[in-house]
Amino acid sequence: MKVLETGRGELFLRPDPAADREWLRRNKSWALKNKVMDEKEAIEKFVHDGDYLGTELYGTVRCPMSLAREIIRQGKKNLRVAGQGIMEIEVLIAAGLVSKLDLTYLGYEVLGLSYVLRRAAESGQLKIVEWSNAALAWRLKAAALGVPFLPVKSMLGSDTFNYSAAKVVECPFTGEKLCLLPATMLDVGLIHVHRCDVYGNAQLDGISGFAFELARASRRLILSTEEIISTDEIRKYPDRTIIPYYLVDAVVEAPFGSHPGEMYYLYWRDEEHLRQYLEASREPQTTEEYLRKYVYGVKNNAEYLELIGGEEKLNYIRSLAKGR
Amino acid sequence: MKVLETGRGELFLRPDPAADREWLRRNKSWALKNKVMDEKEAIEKFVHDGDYLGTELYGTVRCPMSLAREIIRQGKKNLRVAGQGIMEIEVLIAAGLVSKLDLTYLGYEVLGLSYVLRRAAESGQLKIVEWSNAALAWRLKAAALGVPFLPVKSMLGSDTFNYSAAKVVECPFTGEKLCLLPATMLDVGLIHVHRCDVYGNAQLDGISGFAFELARASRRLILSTEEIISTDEIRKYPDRTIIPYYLVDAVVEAPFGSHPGEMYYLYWRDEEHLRQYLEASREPQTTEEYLRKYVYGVKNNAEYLELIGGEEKLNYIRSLAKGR
Amino acid sequence: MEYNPTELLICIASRQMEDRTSAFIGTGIPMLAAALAKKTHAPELAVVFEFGGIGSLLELLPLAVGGSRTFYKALAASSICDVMEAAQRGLIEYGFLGGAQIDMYGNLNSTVIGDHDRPKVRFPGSGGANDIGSLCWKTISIMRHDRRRFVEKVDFITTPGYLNGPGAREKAGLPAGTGPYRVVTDLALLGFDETSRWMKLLAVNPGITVEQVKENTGFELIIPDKVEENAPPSSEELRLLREEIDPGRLYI
Amino acid sequence: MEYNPTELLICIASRQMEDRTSAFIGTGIPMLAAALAKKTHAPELAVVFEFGGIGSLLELLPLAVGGSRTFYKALAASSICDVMEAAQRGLIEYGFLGGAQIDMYGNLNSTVIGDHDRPKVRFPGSGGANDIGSLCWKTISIMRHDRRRFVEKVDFITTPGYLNGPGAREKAGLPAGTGPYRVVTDLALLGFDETSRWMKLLAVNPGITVEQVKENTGFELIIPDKVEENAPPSSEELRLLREEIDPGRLYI
Repeated sequence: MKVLETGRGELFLRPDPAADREWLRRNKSWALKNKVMDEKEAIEKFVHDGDYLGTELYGTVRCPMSLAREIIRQGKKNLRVAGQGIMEIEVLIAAGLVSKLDLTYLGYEVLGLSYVLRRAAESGQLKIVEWSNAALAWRLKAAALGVPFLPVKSMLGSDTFNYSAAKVVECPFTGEKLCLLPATMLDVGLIHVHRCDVYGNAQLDGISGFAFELARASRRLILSTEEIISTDEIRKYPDRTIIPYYLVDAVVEAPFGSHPGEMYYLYWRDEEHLRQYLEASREPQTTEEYLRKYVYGVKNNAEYLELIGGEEKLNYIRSLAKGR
Repeated sequence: MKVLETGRGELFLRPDPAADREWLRRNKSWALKNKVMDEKEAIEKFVHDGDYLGTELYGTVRCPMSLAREIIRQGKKNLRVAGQGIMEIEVLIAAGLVSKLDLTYLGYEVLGLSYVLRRAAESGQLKIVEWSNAALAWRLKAAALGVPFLPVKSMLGSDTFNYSAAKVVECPFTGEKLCLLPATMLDVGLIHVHRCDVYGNAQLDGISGFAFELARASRRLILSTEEIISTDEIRKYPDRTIIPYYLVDAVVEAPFGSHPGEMYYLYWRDEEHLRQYLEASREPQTTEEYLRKYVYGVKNNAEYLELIGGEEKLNYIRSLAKGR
Repeated sequence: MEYNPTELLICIASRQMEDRTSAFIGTGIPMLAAALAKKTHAPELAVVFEFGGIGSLLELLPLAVGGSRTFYKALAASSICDVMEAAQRGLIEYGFLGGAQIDMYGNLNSTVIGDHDRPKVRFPGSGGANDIGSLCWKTISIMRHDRRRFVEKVDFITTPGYLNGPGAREKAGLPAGTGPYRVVTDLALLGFDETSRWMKLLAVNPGITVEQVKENTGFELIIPDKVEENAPPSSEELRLLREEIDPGRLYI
Repeated sequence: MEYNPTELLICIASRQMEDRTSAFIGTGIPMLAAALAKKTHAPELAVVFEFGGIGSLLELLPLAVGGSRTFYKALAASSICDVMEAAQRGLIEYGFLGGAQIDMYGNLNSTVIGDHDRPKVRFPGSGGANDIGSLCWKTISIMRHDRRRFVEKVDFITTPGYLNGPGAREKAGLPAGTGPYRVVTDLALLGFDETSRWMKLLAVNPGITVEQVKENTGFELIIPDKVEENAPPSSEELRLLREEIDPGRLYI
């Protein structure tokens, strides 16, 4: 099973399950501690300059936007990022906070390309290593398993592999070629959930994306949540707990925290605001103006929600959400 | 990443994801086909002499007993078995149908050892390869991933490894020693679920054990279910579908199908019957008598339920179940 | 009946899928094509979205591959790993792809034009495309047909086609029997020669000549003696698209 | 207050666990010990069962590690992979083990006596024991103390202790810093010397002499100058066990 090929991409974070074990033992707690705090406190405490950061989910869906805005307000610099979220990652890049990106996809699907990514990549300002969507999810899964890599059959033969930090080996059981994906244990993960208790026991509705894996592949984990529920409710439906409390460091109550993205069953994405943002993102100056108004210009999520249209807008996007 | 050690245990089923891909493409269907049939038809169609078979869950919990009894009635021979179920595996061994066993644990926890296993192993009649619980679950997970192995940090340094078919390699990312567990794609998997629709979209309550993995690591999959529900109900809660229909070959309606084991939230285990069985299992002759009465002596699950005490017994074990 | 180029692409793409199979669906044309197939010749086509939506009826048009409509009334709302692992096990028949460039072996570029580290143009990146192109049995690309896009050599192989020819996928370790199946463009329907793995013209779109296809392709295509002409969208196809599938005209 | 040997084992085992940590719990004595710890010095001890039950209050005594009581009013009802992977990531502090044989390095046998393929006695096999002994930080074994069980060399290392001495676990690839922590028996409480990894007597049970422990051990134990005596079960411990934890006397 010797290594046949290695992608030329930089491995931003060398897999090291042994170090992770020691770190998690020292820093994670099984204590039932109330972890509720606001965005400001959570980001101050748990996000640091230079951190390797990851978010969930994808596109404009269930994105931890209120946390991303607070990171920008606090100007956390030099971030390395796992680029499988989309909108919340893009605004961090737009604010000039990201130096290195493990990228899968950054764009708006049918709404088009990301101007922010184009500028950052074409200027050479952003160092990018390539992966596929599944590869990044599997890298988190490897970390969640507590092992240094996972073998897969994707990425092989492509430039996506050549510009990644994966390896090709020969399988000792079958002789076939396998792509080995290095595990990614994030310094900090951000996930927006439907509900959780004060300890961080969290439930999600609908597809779970890669929340399960990312929660288990984060040294520090910040949850933002539409709603805080009682622990009795958690204990009644323990089979609904996707993220258990001992993985969680902070619980931030953030209703409409995914705005302008959508939140399954609760509210639909705010097309009007999203298009306004995308239009602004065409040029550096208008991007800056957008950030000045909607990010730097507000103190917290409540002020932001007021600014984007308050109750009227929130009721409107709520009314567009489909039930089950 | 060269192979440093290989366990001396026989690899009953060589991992071969490429062959599995071809087989699954030819034999699995995405058609929405009504798959409801009784135990007799399901076992006739999908279990064959010599098959490598696996079951879920563990102990006397959510065990597909009605399917196991039908396998005995049909005398499927020479089975190779992944031994992480317990009671349903034990009765197959008791009936002399198992020739090879990938074993993790066979016993009754606080109720004591398995007499059946002792006789089969001590006589040399049963060939046993050793694994840990997690190892067997991870072997199924590797098959569910569609890859030939998973690297783990368990099994290392032990005789459990030495008598397994795992390998030790040096990690190409970290240099550490890793145990590689070969994937197990079963010929046939048996799972007892709380409810599913006629196509096999299945929901489970409580812990999911390794149902997720085993369902995805089975070429053929037979579900027995406490209840058949409408597809509308499935479509209303798609996030509750743990086993989607395209994995499933047969749906067998088997109320109290786990008896004498328990079924979360529905009925408690039948201590009286279980002790009667364990007492019988002490000697070959009494074991044979038990099988004659409770397995060969009944035509189907309905007759079995009548024999073990009918409505009165069923109401009793139902009354002992705890709600949420 | 009049139709626009998008409607034509959707109809031709939709006809490529067999019933009772599965297809990995992206937003946009593939999703409309799948919805149309389900309403015509393939009612039991199972649509799969990469972040976990499986078996939706497509009553509502998804705007994003992770969006709520990908699992509205679906049979399962699972996770990206579950779905990608199903593809890795060989369970997903079709995958839809797009890109900025395609070459004669069906390799696709959706990453960069120019040098990777200082690109002339930066595109979104692989997303699920590399996985779909690696793991699904048959991939169908949907492309605008011109010489900037149909090139001799792609600047970057985001998603593997037949790489540099017959046997190359298998040699690279990709699952045997997988690879590009069809390319659907505004000019033509293309396939790949079984032996040489070169792109081959199968049919031209209504009103398009073989010459036009050749002129707009930056490499030599295999042109068989007999080239079919794709049927235009039927009135029933157009009715379904306009009245049932996309009445809000989000895409068409 | 009178007590039986099981009650004593439970009390001594329970005292080994710190608050605000996690413990992998099997059925029987470990589970009662955890329940007792939660009601005395470790109310926030998180109990974890290997098939997915996490954070149960232990209001009802489980009969099986996969049974419904392992997740009754629990904080999560997950899966074996999730729980074992948490252990592999280093999140589980304590693990409880048992076995037919133990040696001076804490290696455990719960597989066979005699030859593996034609054993004199066949035991159940590893179950989760090998995983727990490999992946948890500190393992606590609970054993009957006699020379048949405390042997020079186990017939089969089902679950790795310190293997053949200092550094051997790490050399085999097992996670650093893990290994046997305590052995709780009907005669004594034992630990392991930091340097030599040999089993060491820490305390004798009430009324037991050091000589008795030595006589019943099939290898040489490290006997420190000062051997403590374990406190007998307190009346409060006994009350909790008998009235609150196991009022139906399923185990005690």
